[in-house]
Amino acid sequence: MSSKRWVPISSRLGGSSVNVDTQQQTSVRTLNLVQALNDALDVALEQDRRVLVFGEDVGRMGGVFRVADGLQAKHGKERVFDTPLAEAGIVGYGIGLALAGLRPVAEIQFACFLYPALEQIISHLGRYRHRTRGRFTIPMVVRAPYGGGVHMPELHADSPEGILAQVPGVKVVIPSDPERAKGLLLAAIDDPDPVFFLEAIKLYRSTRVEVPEGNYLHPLGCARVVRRGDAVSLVAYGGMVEVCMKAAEVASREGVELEVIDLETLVPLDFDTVLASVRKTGRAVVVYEAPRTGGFGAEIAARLADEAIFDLDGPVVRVAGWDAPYPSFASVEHHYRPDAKRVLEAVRQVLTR
Amino acid sequence: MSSKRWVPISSRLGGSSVNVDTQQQTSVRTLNLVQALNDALDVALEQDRRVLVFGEDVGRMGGVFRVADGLQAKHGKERVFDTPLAEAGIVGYGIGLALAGLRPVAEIQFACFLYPALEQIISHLGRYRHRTRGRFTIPMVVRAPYGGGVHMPELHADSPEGILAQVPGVKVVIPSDPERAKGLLLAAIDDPDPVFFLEAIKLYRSTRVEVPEGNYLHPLGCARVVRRGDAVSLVAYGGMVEVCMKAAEVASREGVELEVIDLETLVPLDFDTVLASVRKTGRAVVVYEAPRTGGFGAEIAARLADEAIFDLDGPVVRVAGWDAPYPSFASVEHHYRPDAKRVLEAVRQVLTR
Amino acid sequence: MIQFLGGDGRILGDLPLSHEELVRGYRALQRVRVFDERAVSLQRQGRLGVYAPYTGQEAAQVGPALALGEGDWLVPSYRETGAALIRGLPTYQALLYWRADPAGWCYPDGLRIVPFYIPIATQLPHAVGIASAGSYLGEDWVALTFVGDGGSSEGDFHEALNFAAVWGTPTVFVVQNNGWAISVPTESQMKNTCIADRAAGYGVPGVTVDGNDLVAMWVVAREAVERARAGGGPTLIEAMTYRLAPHTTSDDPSRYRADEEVERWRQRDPIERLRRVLDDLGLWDAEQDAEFLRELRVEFDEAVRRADKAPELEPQELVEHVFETMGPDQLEAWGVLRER
Amino acid sequence: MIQFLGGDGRILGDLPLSHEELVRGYRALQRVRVFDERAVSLQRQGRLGVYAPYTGQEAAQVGPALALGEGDWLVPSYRETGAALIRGLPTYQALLYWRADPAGWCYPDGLRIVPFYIPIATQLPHAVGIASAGSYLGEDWVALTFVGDGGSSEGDFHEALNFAAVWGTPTVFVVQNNGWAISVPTESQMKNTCIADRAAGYGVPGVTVDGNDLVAMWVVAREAVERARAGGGPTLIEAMTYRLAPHTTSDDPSRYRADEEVERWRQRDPIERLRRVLDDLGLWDAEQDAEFLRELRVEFDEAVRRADKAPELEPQELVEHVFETMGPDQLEAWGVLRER
Ligand SMILES: Cc1ncc(C[n+]2csc(CCOP(=O)(O)OP(=O)(O)O)c2C)c(N)n1
Ligand SMILES: Cc1ncc(C[n+]2csc(CCOP(=O)(O)OP(=O)(O)O)c2C)c(N)n1
Ligand SMILES: [Mg+2]
Ligand SMILES: [Mg+2]
Repeated sequence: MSSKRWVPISSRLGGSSVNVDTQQQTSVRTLNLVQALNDALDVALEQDRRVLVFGEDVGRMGGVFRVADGLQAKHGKERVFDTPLAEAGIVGYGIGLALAGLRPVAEIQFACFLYPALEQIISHLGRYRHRTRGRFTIPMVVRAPYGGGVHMPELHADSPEGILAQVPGVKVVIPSDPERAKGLLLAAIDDPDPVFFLEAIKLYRSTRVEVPEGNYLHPLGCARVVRRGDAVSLVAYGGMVEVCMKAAEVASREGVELEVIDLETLVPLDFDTVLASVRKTGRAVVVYEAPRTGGFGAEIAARLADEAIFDLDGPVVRVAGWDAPYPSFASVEHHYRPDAKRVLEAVRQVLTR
Repeated sequence: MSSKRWVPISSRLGGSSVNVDTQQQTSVRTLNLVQALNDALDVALEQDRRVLVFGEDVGRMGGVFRVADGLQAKHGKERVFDTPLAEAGIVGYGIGLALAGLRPVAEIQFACFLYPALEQIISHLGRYRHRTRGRFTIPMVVRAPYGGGVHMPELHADSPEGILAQVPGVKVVIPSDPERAKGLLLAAIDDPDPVFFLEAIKLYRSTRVEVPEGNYLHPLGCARVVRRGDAVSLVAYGGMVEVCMKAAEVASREGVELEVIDLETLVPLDFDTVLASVRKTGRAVVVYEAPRTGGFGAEIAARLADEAIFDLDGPVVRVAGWDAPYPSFASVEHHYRPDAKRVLEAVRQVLTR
Repeated sequence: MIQFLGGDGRILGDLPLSHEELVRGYRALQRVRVFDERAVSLQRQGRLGVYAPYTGQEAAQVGPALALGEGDWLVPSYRETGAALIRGLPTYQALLYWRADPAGWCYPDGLRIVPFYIPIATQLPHAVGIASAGSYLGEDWVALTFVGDGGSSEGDFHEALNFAAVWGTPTVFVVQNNGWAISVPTESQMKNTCIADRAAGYGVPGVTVDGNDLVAMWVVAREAVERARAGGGPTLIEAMTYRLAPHTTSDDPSRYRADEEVERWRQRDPIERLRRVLDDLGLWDAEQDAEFLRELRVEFDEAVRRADKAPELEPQELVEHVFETMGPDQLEAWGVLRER
Repeated sequence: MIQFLGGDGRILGDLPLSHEELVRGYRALQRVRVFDERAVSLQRQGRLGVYAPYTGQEAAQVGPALALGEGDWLVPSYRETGAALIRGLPTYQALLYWRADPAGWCYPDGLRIVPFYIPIATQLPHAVGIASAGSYLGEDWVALTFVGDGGSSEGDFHEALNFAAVWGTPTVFVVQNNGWAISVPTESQMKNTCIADRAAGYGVPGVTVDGNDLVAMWVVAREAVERARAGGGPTLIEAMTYRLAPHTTSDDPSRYRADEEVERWRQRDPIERLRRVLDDLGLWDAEQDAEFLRELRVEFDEAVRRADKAPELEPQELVEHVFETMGPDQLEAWGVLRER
């Protein structure tokens, strides 16, 4: 067997992060998600000449959300640049760079614009290593803003992680917090395999937290318990983590303690952490904003139906988008995207049904 | 509310099919799947001038699997024709035809070649009706051979139904038998909404059954119990139905009666039929050949974890492809695609765990 | 580059439009300009969502829109509110679209305009299919579609042109080469910045037109539409124009381009250029202009009032129109949403 | 159309290749022809999976392959086994590939050939990226990629050419215009069937070459490779050739094309044409030919024996190499599969 054995890092380190380069962490700054991601790209460009950052409007303008702000000025047009308007081309071009030894970090302007690139993604990004038995690999990162909550035009609020997670050979990471995001993005860039890195638009500027300077890595493949509780396990990622935290606060005031799990990495999935939680609470609610049918939350529920069936004291309920396109109709968006109220209704259901 | 109420046809008619045009069914012929589908296209072209059939190699050659064999000669080059080699173009072109009032039936040569068309599929096929509140609709059928079992080159054995089923607004049909396939394809062409019609390559010429002549419709959205049993419910579709039937035969010899459900339509899903079965047996195994993680079987298991949690006497186990690309490596293909042996192992598990 | 008006609006030779047409064209330009200005200011007041202005590109949109006949189809990108207005999209609906209200997508029956397209270049194969359906049905309609310079880089552009060419469908492709794709200038988008040059590769006529010259845009588009209708197949028209405004109301162009460039193009304003012609020909005077603008503003204000009266969407309408008949999942959601 | 040899192999003016090169080219053609013939017959014996022959297209593949330098990359479609063999793919590995054995994808280290591509035209942007990486790294490699006439209809073709053009990457695109995309003739694939005409639209050189003329293919490709290496950017080379054989061993061309057409092209066999040149120049005789063919067959038979000895794959290897380090799902599957 030529592949190495996977050891869930969370079990080795009790879920804490690995600081690969502690010396450099001389200080911290208070950053929002955009700034933390910008910082991560800056560090990656700084320390590895193989890293290139590109995409539509990424060079001159720094991206429509400014995640690449100032990077072209600092690292040069050769390393941070605009591409023509063609997403299949962007991903395909990046694959070529990676095959030849570089570390491409592509930005797709919105996650919905990954769709034109899906052939490159499904047919190549996830298959190249397997196809060539490890002779050719694609250490590429594809970043894209995703999800709703800040009223965007049609398509711009899509959450396609469930499609990406079905593609064997690609990893999927969705951070929910600036400090984690920086360490995860650096780990994604460092990863020997292709990684999709989806960034919740809703979180881009919503909160600021302390973020260490310099290089540090949060390993991929580790879920985090972000709030302890014993009544029900809420399983979420990305933009839904704050929704679950809000629900947990409300429930707590009524004396019900919800445990909140932030998956962070969807593939490879650290299901052990979910399982341990559900074994403890006996109940689970899975929260995601993509349409319910076929979404990634189905995978979590399905695994619970297999591995936790005798631990469950109630149904596994999914709180998700409805089986309709994400609405571009401003007045009803909030009825589509799961909120704390709907999560709490589901909690009630799993506790009483 | 402008949309009509959905009534599961199975509950109205006890799961039997609706013969819309019984007069025309003067006789039956013994046909394999390719022939039955060819017959369906012929009937559709005959009775509705709005129907056009096209795709790569569909006109002159009748498709690489000959599903359109003879149709160009019979119905003319205007109605049955070859397209340039461009799948996004094919689907996009078909959308245009449908917007202007026609009934396009496109063939994509293999399901894996739907990938270049996914932007058109996700951004338009499933959204046009919703976007325009019913002003513009796309009554289009996209047919594609899918799945493994007959050693195909790389990618050609992919099963992307789990991706399509995540797209709100498109229907997904996967027949497992020539007689059903004809009636379902005619219903799909007749449907006011876009329908993906995936055809298991493995079944194309494997069996022949009696197929009525002329026009008849099997309504979409109805699962079928294809074998009665009380021990475990096997839930499958397409190429996996025969695998489950084989497993059921073997089990039966040992006195264990398995119930086999053929979903036929994945979207809209007739979950009631699955639920009724699992309520009876208390156990379920879900079988599909796509990679396990995120595949459509996860949706079935997830619904069971919600709606059948108190009826289940054992875990819901999925027998699926592994989380790896479908192998183009001839010598190991049979280790990837679920077979009766793996289904029976799962049955043992759910009965004993 | 085809041109009938000089940069300053002087007439360069014979005009192939009647006086009446010149006035009609001018009025159309003013009408869409007023919409654009007012929409931008509504947006600033927070009474519109994000809006994609087309300031400076009016002629490139209005010319082709005027070239279409009764039964023809318009297949726009998000940039062509102007073209849609001229083709009959009610003003209040255009506003509702940009207010992200579903009524903005519910065009009156029989209006052969498909809704604005967000995913770039995806409309192009649809225009080929629509055109092809007309030929099949024995209708003589033409489908005219718009795309940007940036959009010409997408694979869909290529696939659609090739389909249209090989089948000779009655499709007219208008590329608004407005110099920028958000922050990316045409020179970074492609090497040969003459997009009409691509037409030859497909075997279809390609023509570069001064996109700020209404006469040129109208006449060239009319020719292309007529050729298409007569069975002559598709045409690729490249309109050389400039986006004077931000990409959308969320964009800040000072991040990526110099004011001087914008100023240079402001001198070639399509409305000013045509006004000079009308002036020279004595077809339109300042008084008429003022009166007309006043009318347009009144009309616009009425449209705003009408838009304001659009009924609120009920939550359960979110899951309607997914299918003609609700599936069980929509029905379940519908029940839940109705209770909200 | 660039041509150095007449249809019958007569020399049309000065040959830009040395005598030694002519012999080298001829031997290369024969080598890939022997592989192709033998592979087809192995397939008929059931000792190979489906196989995509390139009979008649040898010159279009061998010319560009010979034009590449040591450090250059070859980015083929599924049709270019011939080009890959000339670039150093071991014969037994080529056989293993067509036997659907994973060892067929495990190229020796340092061989700058990426594996054969199944999804049409998807290789093209990769060739642009590989070329671009070379420029960035200060390497002087060129990436040469192949695509078919059918493949030129895909959006990827357009996007890749545009990227290569605007950035001037050292990429050489070779279109094998072999008349057919399975059953679809070039005339149904596109209106202007001269694919090189598309190059102008991107602002890159495009050239149509007699694809059955090894001298022309080699010389034109060499020029393009040298221009690319010198910083002159990409070139689009269209090789006019013909697929004499079925699309693959599963295809029956009698369903869609006439024998006469095939016969006409058989008269322009690239190997016969070059042999006539060598004959005329006295560089190669029948005896040498026979001896060389004998050697090639022995070599081939050895490769078959070597391929036959390739170890069987273990079931658990199915889930290896999904990631560098197995994830928990692969690990679980690995455990199950090892028991099988
Ligand atoms: C497929 C796709 N990719 C990216 C975007 C994001 N986007 C919206 S407009 C735009 C630039 C378009 O430029 P151009 O085609 O020149 O049209 P213009 O805005 O100048 O009218 C981009 C990149 C999109 N809408 N669709
Ligand atoms: C994206 C994609 N669509 C369809 C196919 C199926 N297919 C395989 S070969 C082929 C025809 C290719 O024709 P051409 O590009 O001319 O190459 P040739 O076979 O003539 O070498 C088709 C349609 C494919 N492999 N990939
Ligand atoms: Mg533009
Ligand atoms: Mg070909």
